[in-house]
Amino acid sequence: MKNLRTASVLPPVLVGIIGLALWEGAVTVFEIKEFLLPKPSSIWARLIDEWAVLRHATWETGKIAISGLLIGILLGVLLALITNRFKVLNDGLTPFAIAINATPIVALAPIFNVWFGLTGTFSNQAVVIAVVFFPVFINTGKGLNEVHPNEIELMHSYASGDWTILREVRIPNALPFFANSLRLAAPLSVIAAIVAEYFGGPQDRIGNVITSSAGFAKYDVAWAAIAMASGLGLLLFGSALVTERLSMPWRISGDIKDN
Amino acid sequence: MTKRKALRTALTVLVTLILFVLFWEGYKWMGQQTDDHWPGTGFGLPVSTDDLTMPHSGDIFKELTDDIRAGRETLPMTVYLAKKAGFTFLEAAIGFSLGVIVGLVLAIFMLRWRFAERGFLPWINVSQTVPLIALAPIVVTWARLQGYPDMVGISLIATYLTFFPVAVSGLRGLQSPDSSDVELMHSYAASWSSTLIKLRLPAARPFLFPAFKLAATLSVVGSIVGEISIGTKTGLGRAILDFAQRYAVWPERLYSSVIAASLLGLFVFGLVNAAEWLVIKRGREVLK
Amino acid sequence: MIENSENLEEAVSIRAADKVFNPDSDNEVQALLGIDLDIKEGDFISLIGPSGCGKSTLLRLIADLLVPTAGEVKVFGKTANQARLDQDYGMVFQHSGLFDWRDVSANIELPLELKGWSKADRQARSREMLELVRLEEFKDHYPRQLSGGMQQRVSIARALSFEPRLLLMDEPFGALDEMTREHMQVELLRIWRETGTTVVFVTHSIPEAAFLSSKVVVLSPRPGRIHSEITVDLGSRSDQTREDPKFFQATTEVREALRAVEAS
Amino acid sequence: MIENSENLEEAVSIRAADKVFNPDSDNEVQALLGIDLDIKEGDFISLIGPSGCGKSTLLRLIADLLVPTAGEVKVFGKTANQARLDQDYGMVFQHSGLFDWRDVSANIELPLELKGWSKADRQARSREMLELVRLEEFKDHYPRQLSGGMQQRVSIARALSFEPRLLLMDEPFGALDEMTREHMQVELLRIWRETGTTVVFVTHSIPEAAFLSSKVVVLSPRPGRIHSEITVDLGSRSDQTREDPKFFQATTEVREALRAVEAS
Amino acid sequence: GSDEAAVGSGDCDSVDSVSLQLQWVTQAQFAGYFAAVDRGIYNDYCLDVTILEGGVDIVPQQQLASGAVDFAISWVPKALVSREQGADIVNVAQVFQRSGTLQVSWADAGIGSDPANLRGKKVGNWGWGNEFELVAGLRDAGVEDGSYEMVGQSFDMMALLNREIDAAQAMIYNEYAQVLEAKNPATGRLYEASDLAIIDWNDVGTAMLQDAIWASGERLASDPNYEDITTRFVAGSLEGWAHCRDNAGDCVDAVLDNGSALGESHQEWQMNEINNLIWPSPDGAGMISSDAWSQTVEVATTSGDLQAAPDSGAYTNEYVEAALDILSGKGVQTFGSGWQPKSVTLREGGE
Ligand SMILES: Nc1ncnc2c1ncn2[C@@H]1O[C@H](COP(=O)(O)OP(=O)(O)OP(=O)(O)O)[C@@H](O)[C@H]1O
Ligand SMILES: Nc1ncnc2c1ncn2[C@@H]1O[C@H](COP(=O)(O)OP(=O)(O)OP(=O)(O)O)[C@@H](O)[C@H]1O
Ligand SMILES: [Mg+2]
Ligand SMILES: [Mg+2]
Repeated sequence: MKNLRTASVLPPVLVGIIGLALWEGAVTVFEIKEFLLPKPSSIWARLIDEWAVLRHATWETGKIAISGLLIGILLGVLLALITNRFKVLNDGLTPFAIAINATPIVALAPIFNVWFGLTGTFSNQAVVIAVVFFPVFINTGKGLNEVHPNEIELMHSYASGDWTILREVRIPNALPFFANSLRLAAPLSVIAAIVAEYFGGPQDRIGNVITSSAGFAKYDVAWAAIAMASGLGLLLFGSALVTERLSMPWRISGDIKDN
Repeated sequence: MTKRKALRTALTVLVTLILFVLFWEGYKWMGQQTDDHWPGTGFGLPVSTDDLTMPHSGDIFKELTDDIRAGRETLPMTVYLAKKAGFTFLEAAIGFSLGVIVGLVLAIFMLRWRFAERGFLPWINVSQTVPLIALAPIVVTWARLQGYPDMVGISLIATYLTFFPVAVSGLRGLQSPDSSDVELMHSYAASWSSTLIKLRLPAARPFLFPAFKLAATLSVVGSIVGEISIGTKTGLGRAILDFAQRYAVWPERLYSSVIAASLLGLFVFGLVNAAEWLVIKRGREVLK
Repeated sequence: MIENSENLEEAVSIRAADKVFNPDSDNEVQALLGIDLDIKEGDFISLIGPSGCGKSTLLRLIADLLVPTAGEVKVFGKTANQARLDQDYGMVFQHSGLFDWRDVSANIELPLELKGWSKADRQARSREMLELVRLEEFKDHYPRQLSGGMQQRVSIARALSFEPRLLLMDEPFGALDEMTREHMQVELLRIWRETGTTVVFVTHSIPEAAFLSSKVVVLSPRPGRIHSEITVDLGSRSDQTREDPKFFQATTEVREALRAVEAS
Repeated sequence: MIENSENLEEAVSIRAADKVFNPDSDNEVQALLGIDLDIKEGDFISLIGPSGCGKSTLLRLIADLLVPTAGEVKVFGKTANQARLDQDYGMVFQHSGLFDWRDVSANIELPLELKGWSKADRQARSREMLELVRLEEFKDHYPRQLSGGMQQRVSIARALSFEPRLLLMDEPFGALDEMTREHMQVELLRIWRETGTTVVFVTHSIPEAAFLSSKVVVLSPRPGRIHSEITVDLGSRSDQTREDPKFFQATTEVREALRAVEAS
Repeated sequence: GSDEAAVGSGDCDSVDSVSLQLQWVTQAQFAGYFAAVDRGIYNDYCLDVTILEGGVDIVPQQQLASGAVDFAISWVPKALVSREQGADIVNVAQVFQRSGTLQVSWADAGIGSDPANLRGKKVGNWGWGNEFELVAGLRDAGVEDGSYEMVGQSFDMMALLNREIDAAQAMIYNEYAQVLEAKNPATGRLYEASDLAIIDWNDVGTAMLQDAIWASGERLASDPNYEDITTRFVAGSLEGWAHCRDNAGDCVDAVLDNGSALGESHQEWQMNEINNLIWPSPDGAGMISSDAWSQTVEVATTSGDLQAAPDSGAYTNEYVEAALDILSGKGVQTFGSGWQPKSVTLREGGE
């Protein structure tokens, strides 16, 4: 077990270190200007210098990303449940879900700012929700729908109704699909929150740090902020993985193929 | 049978659309009556219903037929948006093709070396949390120094978004064949590359096509974002940016350009669907 | 309640049952035609026949998972629907159909939970059942951690847990290897003897049908009809029975009936 | 090239072969121990034994899909590796292992394609093979459009397409229903007689082993060893043979060997 | 190149290709350059100019410093911060002599034209370095940090129209006009200038220099040919601006022809206001006044946005002077002393 953990942590760390070293080396050797692509070492230095600002900004953005993520998940699951119950809705709504997904954040953010106001947090949360909702809705819907007919028949043989079947079969069956959508949605929520911040609102957030430093070509600060955002994204991704493991004990203990 | 199903789907979509418009107008009407409060209460509505915040759906559709000056000529909005969408589609197509290639190459690379899989997969995830604002200048500078038009830079941004689902799902697909299938190829003394071509790639198709669908819509999103980020003379992104700036004076235009972007997304989604049918399903229906 | 005039010894009684799938469409299938079948309480009936002849369909009619297009199906003198609502039968499918997300005892307790049994009662019963199928130590395992044979035994335990008077089994041993299968057959006979239930058993295997049943029903396909019924009497069976010439003769008889079906 | 001193009539010869999986780790498995086995050209050998006793492992050693931990495996006097590179054998897996995206003839042509045959040659051969397994009309169908038995026949055609001198089959009929299975057994014997290849056949089914083989090798598990070899002589077999007391006697003999294995 | 006598005459031995990076999309703010291309003015200077529009994430001075373009238009303070980051760029012509940034509020909000009244208010701004003048103005007015709330604005003016913020940042030539093109739901007619109050940083004294032409310092130092091109480019551009001063309608057409989505009356307004930022140019168009320069540097260093005052290489009048010589030789009026703004009527939607 311990072995396994080092085996899964070591390679990415190693690749990360090699990647950063190559980056540092390339910037040095090819004399790439720091105002275009700063060295990891300068980014690190800025990260230390600006820690207080960055930490605060990350926290503010994090709150929006996480709350938006949670609401988006809730909404996605709810809609998946509803469309599963009323199949007609599924045909009607899926194209709209695709259409919303094909609409870039940059188009949604100004509209949401008008709808929900610039000064509160909801317009930015709404952007996160719109982005997160799609993968959750599609995947969970698939999981609720693609149940083995045998399992349904078994429940019928117990004279169970639709609700019991939903609780006993469809929901557990959808869990792995749902978990997969979380993996996608978690990093998406961070990027969505950041991009939404480009379009206004309170200015003590990570997106503003990025834009205001990029506006002067202070890319070392911008990248330090991006590193924080990536960290936040990884954290949420990690939480998604942990939730997945905790909520589905039968998966890890049973899957011999996984090892 | 399938024809009937297609008809039914089209009908439900139409009905949903009508219901949505009715909801929009109904909500607007209610807000106008109650000065943006829930009827009979002091609670404000979440979205105010004035013509600036929520233009009439009819005005939005009417906007599509109205004329707009585009450079030296004046065109109906639909034609104007269609032209822009055509340009964006071109960028998206290049971005999509490159993204598919990059994604597949990465997937194959991770398939070949287990260490690469473990080492790179988390970073591929991290890559998607890096905002374009940090990448766009690098991409544009690089493209310009090579003497390429900015369209190349925009397509590269689209590539950056599209390679991700292809790499992740592609890897899963390439790993999907049963070990007995791999053993079969081994028993024929087939090389690693012929196993890849004759077994793994075809077996990966059911995983790849859903990824392609996602990648296709992402390539549109990426092109639009790239246009806004880098700046082009044309493209839907440019239209959205122009109209977003002028929301206060002409909100219908932003809505109509957003509708155009959504339709383009649906269109490329449909294209991949059709390709999937041609490549995987045609002639292979299980006869019951 | 209206007293039923039929003989109460009849566990299942099917009269002139037809089943048509997708009627009046391009892919209409006449799955069963004019089925008449009586099964007495305590019988062990096997249904055998070529693939697609309607064995599973017939089982599903009895289980009220399908409704006959014509004719009637009675179970313990009631309509099949009433019997399903009363949970008069337990069903075992070809693939064990266990829920991955429930451990072994939770799987066995599922029907009891749905019937609203108390937790203590459920646990007591599942322990009993695990003993019956000899899987006491595996109660906390998840299905994926068990071999195919063990899963099938859990599935049988689940079907038996609420002591149904009728057990419907659709190729329950199809996925097992021959040795495990023969072992399970002996187990099933033991359970059948001990609990006294009626069993309707679908199989593809001639020796299995011959070894287990008091009566083998041979179906012919397209549309599914009952071709013949073969009564078997091997007395109390054990592994030795398989080397008994009487068993050999029974298999030969079933094989010949099947060959006649295939030829027709 | 060094001339090999072994008897060239030996199709497969295994000497003191061991196979350990995951050596020196927590989940080390001694799959095979001290296997000695000689198979003559033209033989039809069945491997039978309880699940997990190492039948598939032994077959994979012959196929050079696994390398023995100790001992040696020779195929037609060469190393197993050389034999694999020379494509001396064809292999059929339990699940037909056909590629969904290739139609029937493209599946059969796969090994020929890999060997670089011309298109015309491949087509000619696949037509021949389809005739052999009696599926001429289905050449343009995709695997999912075929029944399990038909798929298995395609898989056999594929294995035979390049005329290997040795056919390795791992439970090829495991997924079929009994009637189809018996039919396929007769077909396989016909092909075997017509082509004169050597066959090594893994099965779980006692009657199948007895019906097909000139010799049944019984393996015992944990670690896998050869428990006994039973020579069968049923002469030229047909469907009638299954009702022959000599066949019944052979199955009894195999069953007793297996029971002894399970008891130990 | 071309020999001295022929500069600006269109008599070319060869033509140099040059690229110019704008800070934003096509609009009258850049009319001089578009007119110079479309009306063949650059051709007279033996230049083939490609104009690259700006995007949300494009920083013109960075594109210039990395060598992707030959010249860039950028605001002085932003460019100076980039210069501090190592971008070797030089201001070679200060096209806009005045700042066009306003802080706009509703007349009835009582903010008027005094930044001190922003205390306790929600103050909109765009970020991206567009907020320097505002922050300095507030500081000078004694409004301390934290006693007002800074709120980021979208591109549009909706936050002001919805009264979500009390004062919005606006360029006099663009966003300010947008408000005047919108319909007042209360009256059903367009908003009027009297509905609004403005703080003009030129009056407050924290105005900073805006649109200037920047060139690569490294190339100016090492490449005589680039120096020559710079002179010709500055001359051509200034001639373009002089053309727009005298032919505003023609320049609006040029901008619209280049695909601006802004309406005609909006562009007319913008052209007029832009001219007003350029003309009159007391020292001659493009000349960098050391007073205005010092004020810009001082405001930026006091706020801490700039660590230190830039070295003297940050700007030079050398090329403007040469260009002005050429222009006066051609008889182009480069002081605009007679300039009078017109009054432009905005129509609904800016059409
Ligand atoms: N839900 C259904 N819809 C349409 N046709 C069906 C359906 N279920 C079964 N059939 C058809 O009814 C016939 C009988 O099917 P059934 O499953 O009862 O056969 P079976 O004897 O159980 O076969 P097998 O041995 O392969 O399980 C077949 O032709 C089958 O294709
Ligand atoms: N790749 C492997 N890694 C580790 N252990 C293995 C591997 N392959 C097989 N084994 C183990 O080796 C033993 C023999 O396996 P093998 O598959 O040869 O058995 P078998 O006789 O074919 O069984 P079955 O009848 O179930 O197919 C088993 O205990 C199995 O768990
Ligand atoms: Mg069946
Ligand atoms: Mg095996």
